[in-house]
Amino acid sequence: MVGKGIIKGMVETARNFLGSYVSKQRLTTIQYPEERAPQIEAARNFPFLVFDGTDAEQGLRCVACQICEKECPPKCIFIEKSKDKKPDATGKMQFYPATFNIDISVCMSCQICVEVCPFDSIKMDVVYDLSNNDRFAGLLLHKQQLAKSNEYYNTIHPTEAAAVDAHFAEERAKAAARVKAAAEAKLAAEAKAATDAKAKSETTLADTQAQPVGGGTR
Amino acid sequence: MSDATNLTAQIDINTIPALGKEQLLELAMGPQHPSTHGVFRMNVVLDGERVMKLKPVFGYLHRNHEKIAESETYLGSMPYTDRLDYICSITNNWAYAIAVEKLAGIEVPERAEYLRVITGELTRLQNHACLLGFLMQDMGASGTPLMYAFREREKIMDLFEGLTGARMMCNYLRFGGCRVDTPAGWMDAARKVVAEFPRFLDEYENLLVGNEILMDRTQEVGILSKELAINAGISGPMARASGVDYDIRKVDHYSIYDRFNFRIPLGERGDVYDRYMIRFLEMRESIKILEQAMRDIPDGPIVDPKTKIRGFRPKPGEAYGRIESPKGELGFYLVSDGALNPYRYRVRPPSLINLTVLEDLCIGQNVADVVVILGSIDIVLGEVDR
Amino acid sequence: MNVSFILLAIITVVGTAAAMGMRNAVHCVLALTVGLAGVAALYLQLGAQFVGFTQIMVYVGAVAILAVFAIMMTHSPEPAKPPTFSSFWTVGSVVAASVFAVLAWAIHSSSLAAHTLPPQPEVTVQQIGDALMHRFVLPLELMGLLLTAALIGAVVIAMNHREEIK
Amino acid sequence: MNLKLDQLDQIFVILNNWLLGYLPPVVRPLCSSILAIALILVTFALLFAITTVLERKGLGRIQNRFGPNRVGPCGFLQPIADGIKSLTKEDIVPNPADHVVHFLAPVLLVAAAFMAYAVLPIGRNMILVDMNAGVLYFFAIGSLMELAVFMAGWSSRSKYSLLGAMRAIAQMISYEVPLVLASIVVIMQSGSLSTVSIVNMQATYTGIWPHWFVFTPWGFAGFALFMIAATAESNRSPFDLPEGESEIIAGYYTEYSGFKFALFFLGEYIGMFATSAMAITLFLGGWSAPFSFLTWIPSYFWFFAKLLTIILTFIWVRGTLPRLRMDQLMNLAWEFMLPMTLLNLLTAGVWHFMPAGALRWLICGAMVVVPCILLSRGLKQRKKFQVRKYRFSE
Amino acid sequence: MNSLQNYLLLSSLLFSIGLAGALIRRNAILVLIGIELMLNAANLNLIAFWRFGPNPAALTGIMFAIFSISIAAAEAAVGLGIILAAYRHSKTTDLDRMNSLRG
Repeated sequence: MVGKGIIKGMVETARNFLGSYVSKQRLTTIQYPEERAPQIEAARNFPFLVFDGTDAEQGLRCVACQICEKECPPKCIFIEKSKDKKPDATGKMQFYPATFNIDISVCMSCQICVEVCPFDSIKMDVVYDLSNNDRFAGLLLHKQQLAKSNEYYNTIHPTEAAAVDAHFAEERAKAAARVKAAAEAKLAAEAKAATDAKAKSETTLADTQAQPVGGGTR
Repeated sequence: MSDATNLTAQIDINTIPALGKEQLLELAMGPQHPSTHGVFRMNVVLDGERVMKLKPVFGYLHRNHEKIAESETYLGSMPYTDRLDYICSITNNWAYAIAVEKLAGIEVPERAEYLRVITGELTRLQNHACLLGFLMQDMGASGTPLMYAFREREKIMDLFEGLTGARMMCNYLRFGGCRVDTPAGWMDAARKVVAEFPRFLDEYENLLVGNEILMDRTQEVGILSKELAINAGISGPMARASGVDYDIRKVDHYSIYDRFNFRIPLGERGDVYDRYMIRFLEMRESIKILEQAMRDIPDGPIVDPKTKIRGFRPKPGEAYGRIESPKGELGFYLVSDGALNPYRYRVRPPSLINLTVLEDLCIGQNVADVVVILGSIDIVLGEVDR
Repeated sequence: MNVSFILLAIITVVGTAAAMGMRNAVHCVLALTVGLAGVAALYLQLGAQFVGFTQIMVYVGAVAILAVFAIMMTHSPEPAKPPTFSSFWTVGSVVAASVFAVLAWAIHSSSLAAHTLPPQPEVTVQQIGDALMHRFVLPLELMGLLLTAALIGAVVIAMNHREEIK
Repeated sequence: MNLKLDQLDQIFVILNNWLLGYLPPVVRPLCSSILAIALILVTFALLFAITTVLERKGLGRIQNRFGPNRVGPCGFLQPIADGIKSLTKEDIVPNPADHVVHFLAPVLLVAAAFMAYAVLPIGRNMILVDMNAGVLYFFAIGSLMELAVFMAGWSSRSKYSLLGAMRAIAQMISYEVPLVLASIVVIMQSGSLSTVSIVNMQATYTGIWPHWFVFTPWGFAGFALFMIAATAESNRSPFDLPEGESEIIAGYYTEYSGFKFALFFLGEYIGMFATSAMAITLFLGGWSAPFSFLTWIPSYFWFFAKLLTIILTFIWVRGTLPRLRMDQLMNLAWEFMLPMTLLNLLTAGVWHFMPAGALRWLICGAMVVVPCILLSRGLKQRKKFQVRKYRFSE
Repeated sequence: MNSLQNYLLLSSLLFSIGLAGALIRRNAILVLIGIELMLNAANLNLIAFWRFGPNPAALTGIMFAIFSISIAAAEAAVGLGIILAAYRHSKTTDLDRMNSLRG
């Protein structure tokens, strides 16, 4: 009988129509500005720079090694290394990015910069409502816009951030232990060679030994 | 295909064997046309509503993919492959990863293979569901089947987002494995989605499979003969709808497909209806594979620890890696000269090669059939134009 | 003379004159529909409702569309525009004008034509149907035959002979 | 109580008479018509607005989404926003287009669509003109719409418009035949072309059941055929080929924009309402209540309730079915609809001359059902379409 | 008041316009339309005579008009069919160029 298939289809649409009033399964729309889809932890969008502590300028983990700039497939990252050094979160002297721009109109959110970063300083953000009137300047993010705190990182990617923090804590403990050891050694040396005239040169040596600790989070 | 002079759109009307030539109407369908699946143009010569000649014009979405890949690192090309067939990014990754793994001789750990199969088959599900929706949309079903398909695709895309971080551009596979392991609870969520998927298929079947209008529109329309399918190098569901028993999962035994029990549906007539139904049946087979894979997946590492992220230089040589992508045989041909970037990089896009028979399928058909036939070929312009 | 008659007469005459005088054939047909609709309105004014609606249905719905279709199908693609009027258009105009002159003179001189409007007769569709089925049943049957013959004839004449030529 | 309800039923008539009482008798007929025309224009334009929202919301719900729900309460002010949008949009006329005809086409379409309402009885004593040849008038006006469609398609000078217009005219002419033939059964039975007397004939009751023509074998078949033809006449899915957006963009109004486009939209919907209202008048008893104990509800309420039901069915069908192809559409008209309507004429004749009883029902029912099944089976077999079985390779 | 004379004058004017069109137009379709116009003029005459005639209840004029309209429709269908056939043969609808009798 012609029409059976048509009637079956009509019944199916009627079921969906009625179902949309009773079941969330059949009414999947999310009313965007008021309602938002639940944040999925692994979600990624555009990169941002993590800083520790409260001061974005001071705590920035990035040391301007420029690996991400080199590895970025669409070449959307632009970094200018600073001339001077400044102490990072652990107090070590490091280069820092004088300029760090990401053109998110070019970025394709591939996450390769995150994978290659040896300092855990660039991570993927989840902000997606980035519409802008100016498609050139408005979508070129500068260091100030990119820098976001470690706490923020912890809220958007808790698992991943916890692992990074644990890793950092371990590294810092190691560094602290090494510094302590060095200081003890220094103290011992000072005590031992209090009368020694070459004490000054010893101290310099201890400093240089402690040098790799800051960059040793690899 | 790379013949750039081919892009001139004019059709020589004298090549058409018909009387009353002054009554022919040349119609440019596209590039701004609602149902050309992207920016695609068909110059159609019509006699009344009958198609006398058809000339596909493409390249509007050309992005120089292959040349860019030749100046990019091996890993750097991975996210670009996402953008080939943007509906099934993971299978694109997979074909490229297989090519590079062949080139560099990298082994893939067991768990990673399982993850690849799971994500790959999920991709097949979403591709086929979307295709059927789009096909119905082309037939004018005012979006209902398409919205149902998108509703299901949404669930799969949520899974992808949970695993890889992105919904469409997953960039998930790495040479020698996968990028990340499944987060806690992901596998259960995936099992739930797969378990619910047959319900959607039943709904679809009710809605359309027995529908007389659909059968009337698709049966005996756009018939692709078995001989032409083989000669034109057609692959994937389109070839199988014409009765060509050719599925690379069975032919190449790549990855771990040997371990799963699944069948390949084959069509007889090779018309639009067969192409539509083959995809429908393939979804049911994919669900079988997914169920088996999710049952058997072992623990273990997900990536070969020897592979380097930076400074990856395969030894000089060449390799061709191919898989059965949802659209057909997707292959990547790579030549390495030992540098950081491939010396030659070439994609065998199934969409493009399946598209080559478009004119043969359309001639003599109605103009309304052209969009249906085009829809049944299942093209994604990102892959056609590259 | 009342206003509605003058108005309808003007519409009719302008429409038909445009139909015969315009350059573009499709415009001609569109103008013709205006003229014929005017005639239909005149029928209504005269109390012949059924004929008036039949006129609209047949002429606007069928003949005009048919003519338009024929124009589309015989539309030649070459841009060369042939002259609209025949080479002996002066002769034709003179003939038409003289016909009108003779007719007008005849009407004017006829005593019969001076009749004024009698009271509106009540014509229902039922009456028309009765008349068709009783007094005019033979013409009706003949008309049916004619229409059938015309249908078949038109189909046969206009049929595409492409298959034969092949 | 009863008197009051009667007054409610006739409230518009009473209001009209009361208002006209203040005017000199010479202008009364004119003013009465103007008042009624204004009321029809407003009511059906409003119904159009509501229908667009209902359609979008209904389709949305069928497709598991909300549909418009932002403008106004539940999105019901959406048509106002749409209207403002289309009014403020640039009115683009293609340069080679025939400007005058291009302008006149939507005007003619909307005018013709509204003219059809003159003979549709919206309620008891609520009709603009009780014409003797009302049904004929309706179909005569319907043929004006074909001309408007042709004007739109031809004057745009676009290939898509022309293809769409050709499709539309071919479709409308083909389906006018079954449309008229399907309604002739009612005219045969009621012996009148006047819509008022057709409705009056159906507005009587046996027990609680009304004498609607749809409750007879020929009436039901006629109604079904009429509705199929009406769907095609008003270019609704699954017969929306003239504007099949996946094939020929928007058909004959491809080159229209702004308010003219909105006018086409309006004309199309108004035409659809008119044909639906005609179906109601002919088969569903017009403004009469479905049960005798419900006659206290005002007649116009029933009219609009029936109209809305038909509109909702249209929406439902649109949400489900893909569209046919041109040749299939024509085949349906000439190979299925036409023989069925002719057979239905015969059935109505048999019904008329047979004595009332179960036998009449049986014979007339068989006369409708059996050919329908045979015809559809024959067509199906000739086309050889079926649900197929597939083989698998391991 | 309206008199029969006015209607007759109008219909003769219509007839003349149709005649002029049929005589001077080159497009065969428009010639056919001219003929239709002449038929319409006759119809108008019929209706007018019926209305002004002594016995309107006999409906003779209306009947004649109805039959005349049917004939006109049949004529238009066949005429346009012939024009299409002729066009297919000679590739023109220009009557001045359709001047050979050879098939």
